[in-house]
Amino acid sequence: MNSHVKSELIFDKSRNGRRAFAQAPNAVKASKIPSKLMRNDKPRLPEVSEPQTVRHFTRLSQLNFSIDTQFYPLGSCTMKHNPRACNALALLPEFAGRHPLGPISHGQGFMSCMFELQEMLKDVTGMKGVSLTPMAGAQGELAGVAMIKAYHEARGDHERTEIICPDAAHGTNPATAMMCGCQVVEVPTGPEGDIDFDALKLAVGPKTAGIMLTNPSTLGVFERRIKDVADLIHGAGGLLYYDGANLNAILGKVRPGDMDFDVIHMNLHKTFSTPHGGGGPGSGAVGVNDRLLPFMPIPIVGSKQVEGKTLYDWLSEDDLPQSIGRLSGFMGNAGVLLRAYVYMRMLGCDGMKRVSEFATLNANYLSSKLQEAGFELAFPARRASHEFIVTLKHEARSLNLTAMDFAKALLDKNYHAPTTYFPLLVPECLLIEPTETESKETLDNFVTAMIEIATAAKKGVEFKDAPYTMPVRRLDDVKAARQLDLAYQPE
Amino acid sequence: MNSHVKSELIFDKSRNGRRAFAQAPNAVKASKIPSKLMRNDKPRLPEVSEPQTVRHFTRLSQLNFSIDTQFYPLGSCTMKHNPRACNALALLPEFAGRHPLGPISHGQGFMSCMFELQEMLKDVTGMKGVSLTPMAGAQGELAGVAMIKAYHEARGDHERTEIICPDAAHGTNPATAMMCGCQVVEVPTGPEGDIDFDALKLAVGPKTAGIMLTNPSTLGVFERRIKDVADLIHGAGGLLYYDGANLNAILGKVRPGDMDFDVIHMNLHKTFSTPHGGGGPGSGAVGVNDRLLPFMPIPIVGSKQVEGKTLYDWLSEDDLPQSIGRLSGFMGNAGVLLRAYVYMRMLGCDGMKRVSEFATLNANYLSSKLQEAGFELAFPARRASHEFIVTLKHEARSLNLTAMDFAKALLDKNYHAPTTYFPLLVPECLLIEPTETESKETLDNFVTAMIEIATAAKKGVEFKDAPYTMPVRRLDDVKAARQLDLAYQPE
Amino acid sequence: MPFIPHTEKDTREMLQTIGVNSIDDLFDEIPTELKIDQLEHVPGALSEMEVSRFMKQRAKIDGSPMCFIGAGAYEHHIPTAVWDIATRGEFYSAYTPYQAEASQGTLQVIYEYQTMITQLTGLDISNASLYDGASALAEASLMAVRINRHVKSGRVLLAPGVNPIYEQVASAIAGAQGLTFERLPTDITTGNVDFDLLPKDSDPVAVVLQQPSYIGTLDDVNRLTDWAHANGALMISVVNPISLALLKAPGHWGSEGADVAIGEGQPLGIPMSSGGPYFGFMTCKKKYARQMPGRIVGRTTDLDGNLGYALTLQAREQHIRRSKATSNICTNQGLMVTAATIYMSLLGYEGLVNVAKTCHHNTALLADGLSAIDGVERLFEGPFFHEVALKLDRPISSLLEILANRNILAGLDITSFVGSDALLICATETKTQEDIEVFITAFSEAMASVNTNSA
Amino acid sequence: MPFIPHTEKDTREMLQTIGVNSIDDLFDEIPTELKIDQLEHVPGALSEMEVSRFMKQRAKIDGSPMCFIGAGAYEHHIPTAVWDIATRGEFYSAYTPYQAEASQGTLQVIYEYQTMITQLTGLDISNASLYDGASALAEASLMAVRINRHVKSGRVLLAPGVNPIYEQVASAIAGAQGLTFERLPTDITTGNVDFDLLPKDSDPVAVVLQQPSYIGTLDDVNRLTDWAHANGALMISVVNPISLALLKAPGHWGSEGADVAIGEGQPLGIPMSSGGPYFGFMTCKKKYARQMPGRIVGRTTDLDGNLGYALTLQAREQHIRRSKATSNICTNQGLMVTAATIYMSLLGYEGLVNVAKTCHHNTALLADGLSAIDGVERLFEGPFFHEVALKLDRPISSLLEILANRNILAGLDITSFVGSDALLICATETKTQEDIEVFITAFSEAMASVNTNSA
Ligand SMILES: Cc1ncc(COP(=O)(O)O)c(C=O)c1O
Ligand SMILES: Cc1ncc(COP(=O)(O)O)c(C=O)c1O
Repeated sequence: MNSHVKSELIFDKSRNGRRAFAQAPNAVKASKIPSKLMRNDKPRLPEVSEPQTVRHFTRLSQLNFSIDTQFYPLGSCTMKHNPRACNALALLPEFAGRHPLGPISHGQGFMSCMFELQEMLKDVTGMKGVSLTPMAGAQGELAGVAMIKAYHEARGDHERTEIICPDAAHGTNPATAMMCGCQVVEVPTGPEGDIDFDALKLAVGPKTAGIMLTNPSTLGVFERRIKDVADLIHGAGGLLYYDGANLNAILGKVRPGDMDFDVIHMNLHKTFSTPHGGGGPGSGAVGVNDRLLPFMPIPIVGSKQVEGKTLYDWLSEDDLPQSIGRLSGFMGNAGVLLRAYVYMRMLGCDGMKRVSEFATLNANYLSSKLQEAGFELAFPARRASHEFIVTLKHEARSLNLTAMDFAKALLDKNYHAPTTYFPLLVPECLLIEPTETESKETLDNFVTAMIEIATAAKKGVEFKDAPYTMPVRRLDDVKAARQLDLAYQPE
Repeated sequence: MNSHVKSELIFDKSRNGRRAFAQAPNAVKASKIPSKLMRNDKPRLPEVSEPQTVRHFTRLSQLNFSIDTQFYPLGSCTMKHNPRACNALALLPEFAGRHPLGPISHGQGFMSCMFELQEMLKDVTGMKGVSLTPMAGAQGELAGVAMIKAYHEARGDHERTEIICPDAAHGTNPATAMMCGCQVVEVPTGPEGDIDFDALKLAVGPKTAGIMLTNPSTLGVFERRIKDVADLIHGAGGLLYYDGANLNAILGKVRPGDMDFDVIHMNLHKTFSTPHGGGGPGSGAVGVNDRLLPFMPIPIVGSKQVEGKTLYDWLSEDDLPQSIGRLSGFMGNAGVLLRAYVYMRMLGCDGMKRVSEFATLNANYLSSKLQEAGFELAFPARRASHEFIVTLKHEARSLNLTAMDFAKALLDKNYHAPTTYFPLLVPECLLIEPTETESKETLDNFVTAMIEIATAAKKGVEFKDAPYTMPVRRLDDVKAARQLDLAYQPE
Repeated sequence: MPFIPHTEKDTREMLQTIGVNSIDDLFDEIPTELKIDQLEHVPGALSEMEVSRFMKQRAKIDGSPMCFIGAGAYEHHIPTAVWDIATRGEFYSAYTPYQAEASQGTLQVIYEYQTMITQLTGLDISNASLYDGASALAEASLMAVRINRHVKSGRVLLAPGVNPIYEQVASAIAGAQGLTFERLPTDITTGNVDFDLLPKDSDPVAVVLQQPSYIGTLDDVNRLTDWAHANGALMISVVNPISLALLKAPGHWGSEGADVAIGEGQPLGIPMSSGGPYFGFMTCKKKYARQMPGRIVGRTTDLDGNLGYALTLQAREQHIRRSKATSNICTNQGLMVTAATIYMSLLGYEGLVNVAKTCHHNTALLADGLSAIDGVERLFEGPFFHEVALKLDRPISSLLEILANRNILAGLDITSFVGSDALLICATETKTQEDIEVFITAFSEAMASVNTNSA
Repeated sequence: MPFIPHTEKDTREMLQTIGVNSIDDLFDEIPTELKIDQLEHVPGALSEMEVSRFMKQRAKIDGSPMCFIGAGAYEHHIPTAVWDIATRGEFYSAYTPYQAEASQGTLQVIYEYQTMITQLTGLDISNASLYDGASALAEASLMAVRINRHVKSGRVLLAPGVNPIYEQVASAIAGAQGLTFERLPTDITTGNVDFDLLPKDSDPVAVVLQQPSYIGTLDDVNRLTDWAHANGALMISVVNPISLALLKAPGHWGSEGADVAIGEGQPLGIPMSSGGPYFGFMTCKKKYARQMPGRIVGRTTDLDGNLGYALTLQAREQHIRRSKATSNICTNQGLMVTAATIYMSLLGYEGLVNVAKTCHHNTALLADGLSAIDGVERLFEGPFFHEVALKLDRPISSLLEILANRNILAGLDITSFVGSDALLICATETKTQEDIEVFITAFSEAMASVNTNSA
């Protein structure tokens, strides 16, 4: 793109009576709907031609950074290569055209994939049951906590309404607990990034429904006392929830089930490389151990033998009367599930392991190089998992170079910024996740860019006004929130 | 793209042993081919991963101007919107996967499209026969001139080896004549853009094999005495060739056959909107009148009735023993033909007419506006066809602003430049073809840009160093030709 | 290593830099007893060629039947350009636009989407999407609770035509916060709300009306909206976006307009693909902006004073507000919204009207044709949009099976919802007159081959 | 007006600016008697939805048979990324890169392509493509005439294994300039050149050898190359790019190497699609650069001294040199080259080797299996790459028809070329062991059901 070219809105291209004529049928006779139910205003949709539309959105796309064009080390987000085949195969006409309520006689192909995906995810997580229906990580969390609650309720344990979350937890964890009608009990992190075990002991009690953890944590380190944590929580009658956003770190190496977690959601759009699409769709499939099997959200694909053949069908309320119910209109983000399925089949069992191995290798290499270059790691004594944290608290103080400035300066170097200001407990932090699909050269070049920025800052260069080379300069977020302009008003 | 980011070569990303493992089968046992026939060097293909490849070529694509992103008024090239459906439908798996030598039992779908395409093209050109096999305009020309020669030869008229071309002709015309073993006789253009009829009379004689014309000519004006030209040539025993590159100007309005042309090639990649693809593929289908029917290049799709059903088959040497023969390995650019077929079906008969109407409207509007703005038209007294010429001879003299400078300055305004320095007879010319798929606003904005450049030049701004905002600055063509660097040498 | 670029040399050098001997050493903080050696139920890797062939075989099993099912997911023509552009790497492989300056493409698309969807629904503001229509009802109900804070009943009243699955989903999601979903009384001749039997003093948090309804009917949106407001409830509309080309926009329902409109965005250029990914849309009156769940994009200016786009009102969201957020939603359905925005641009208002009218016309043709068959009649009186419920005197499952064997998906069996043998059919603009005739013929043959219920 | 953006108001205003009353007035310089009113054989417009459905029906007629035909077009796995990227608008809808600064994407791709194809063929320089393999032989022959200007015979000698279609095309195109194409003698046991019978004093302009040959054989490339050079001829290689992962590169044939190599680029990631668009590649020794036909991209520097790419050596081309150009070619097969470049990058050398070996392996399996059937034997002795000619004692057309009815395209009937009932088969890496077994079984059943020729 040419960053100096102003981006018009599609509405600016609109003219009365213009349209992409090939894309709609010709008008048919007027409808038989009573006029009082009809609309009598004209919604201002853009009236544009097909060439204009293609050009407009093609050019808009060019304004984005993306995995297909830039290194995008956004921590916790697992921005790895999205193989194109996964998309093409999920969109095979029979799959793309399949009505979700079509009979199972016309769905055995799709359903067999879903069944096998369930089986593979069980294996990968060490769980006993998997439901694919949650539509993103957060909805998977909701399913998980709802199951935990249902479990306690089913045992008559009505007082268990507290969910423990480490202070490093992703925002969706406490938000989910709230949505499930629970109270959040926050526990602090110890100096080396593990959970503060003493504080945890104090937090646990008869009201404990469960704990939400991710391991390795959002701090990029493995929770070493995980077994102790599990024993503590289980001992107190609570259950353990695994936030699977970080599964990329341990895929094929360690399984949440083996760590004694009771329930897990997976972000298939992270670990299993379905595209992030500029903000979704995701998929937050959940896995559970025996305890929670009866509570899984429906639908689930079941299989039975009929006349010597495997027949796949939908498990519903009748099969799982204790289910927490349905979370989506049909079957979750089915097409995302297909993409994940294809990806897993392309990786195979050995490929799974390599994911976590090389993701970890890249993170440790990058953290070593950055440390060597003078950047401060938040947990220098620890092994990085698939991600790690750099803190710029010194730079912020001595050079007035905040994490935000650094992030914007990186954009000008053609790198997407790492995650900034998360986890909240580390000051001026950059959470860096290179993923396994990036090459050593890319990491080396990124280190060079980091060093260049730091060096320039030391020489007095200010980055308050960065970025300079993007389609827009630094945006006024405060104004955005104060003077709300959320929809274009066509004059 | 960020124009300041250096473009590496794919070879720079290459590392020994790296590759996109999902894309090839695993190694099998060694071959049984004798070692003296085997290669023993290792060709230096890039050794890169899939993510690197996707990123590399995606980013390269962003360095291009294209119809999908910019106004691209390249005269004579008909850069119009390429509907996406044409591509998708030509690539339906059955079509994309069809082997060209597959039996006609497995080709009736494809062949029926080709047959109907032949029929539609006959109608559109006013011709009696169409062969789809030529793979671009220039090959269509070759087919045409070869047929003209074959016609004369078949009549024992062995001395007719001269092909008349106007000086405004596209370079492919004389080059084609040469390839067909003919001599080129060039005739000049009159002051108003028509052919110099007196000069033409002198050029015509017993050695005249034919004349190659396009009408409207490459000067953007309609050859008004076309009937006289036809009578003159035919009277002298020659035939008329129509270079169909400009068919967009007259589609559905006037037909070359009705103008008494004997043979025509069409650039389906212009008039029928198959994509130019950064330099092809094209398709140069040829149409002929009765005289030349026996000489058409093969294969052609024929149809016959078998048991009450239409059966399509290939016409070959046996059916057309006087054919000039085969011009491609199989059936020309079959997939391009499919795209053109889909486009024609989407336009329909009325849509065809609208193409030339709005292409002409746009060209005349743009030329009026530019003239109003002080630009000099090469043929101000004439109606523009679908394209027209601005000459910058004054600007070149008084402002040292050449057509080349102007073209580069336009790039900085985010417009692709018009065709420059063609036709050769108009000094410092810009041949401007807006096409029918561009909106009035785009044309208005383009006029503004043109005016801005001219105004700046008048104020003393130099454009010798333009462009400034492209991925590279103005390139050294002389060095390119002198110090040949045509392939990367991986040390 | 299909997607991993490391050469052996790279790996060696990197390990050296880190100062370990092997990749396994990098996992040394993990208790050994937890580590596994091998996944046992994940098969070996397939190459892209192998997996392509395999998936094509799987797809073939499902086939491409002619589909007359609607019920929340609709087959529409999707212009090729929509997904050609939406799957461009820059859209497809970008994250949520956290770095606004490097994500103006996605952000502007969402801003345009928000504009279009507010225009369609006649409301002021829109979020950037929710997961789907069903979960959007849960979010809208929770939003109603936040807005209508003085109402403590937790009671959400659903019109008879609200999709039963939406009710289930809303209960599953919002139930934990004490919301209950109750149905308003039905007029059995029209399938719509029985206004004579509306509850008094029910103190509802919100009233929900789906138009067109799950069972294909069109209700008196004005009257129910006014009733809701008169009873202190928020009015939530559930609408089909294509239908809004013809039907009254929620913003104009009743004298004040609905407060929140939600729906399933799938009809706007998203393939049916077995149920997802789709997207839920949500619009509302401006005054409720701060109670909205989900991402919202706003237009603002940059340091040079130029316009630009950024995520805004983030203080509502989980990553800032954590347990006090308006919702836990984080990742939404961004790519689907991109596709829908391109779809709406290519169709425009007039195009959408033509699509909507053709759907209506085709469904009318189909309903008329089927009703002429002995034993088939319309279940409800009154107008419809592009779905109609039919009452049949034969067992529906047998009919459906016979027709499925002929590669026709004849509609959805809604017997359990309406309580008598009933079939919900739909014919969108994708059906030709000939398709409809083929279906009617096949249907009447199927009817003839099955015994009546009484027999 | 499917692709035209003009509103009525636009049109009105534009006509006014021009100063005419109607669009028709713009055609006033065209003699009225020439104008037509209506195209009679072009049907009415179809919407995208209608044409999509229609084309899908047409495609279905052709089906997706299992294909064992090669003979110049080969079924290979094409990575999804290849066409996903090649059809990005910026590649797909750009013109030939006349404005270099605004076309660096296309230009760099071509430079990379030129590099790869020179690496594969072992020659110095490459052009940016020709139309296809067949027409490339015509261009190579004409090029030989220009280079070998002192040879006046116009005689081009073709090895027995040169594709007969290539010969036809070369004759059709280059015949007008006095070139004649003659076959070298054949050794009937190997199908290769009979070196004992090579002509003396034939004064050839060029000698052409195709390796692997049309009939699947591998010839002694070194010996023929040396013979060509000894006889004052230019050596032209016709090669399959996939085979070059294994086979000796033309640049290394004989003691001096071939002078020009051409071939069909289709195997490098281009779908078979009924025969095109494919692309012809051409490489040669550096000293012949100025005789090369077609576009060539060179690397140079810009005003700032940075590297950049531009079309070069344009003085050879028609738009500059007109009737003295090296060829009339203008538009070439750019997009195909873009795809091939991505394909070669994704495969890399090792990947190509694995593809080539698997093709060879599969074809060997197939040939062995078929040869075991009574009445089937290999036509020629000697090594092959991924095609084999079989001699059959039954009428081939009947066999092919029987197998086609079983949705197997069993190979190409080359009876007319070799003069006895012969079938050319090919099994690429796309065939599994099971496919091959299915084919062998079907073939033997077909053999059993047809009478022998003698009967
Ligand atoms: C640690 C963690 N947990 C949960 C989530 C939420 O997942 P989703 O965005 O799919 O709802 C994320 C994603 O950003 C995450 O990083
Ligand atoms: C007038 C004219 N004739 C012939 C041609 C040659 O067509 P092609 O490039 O398809 O060979 C062109 C294309 O540039 C042209 O503009």
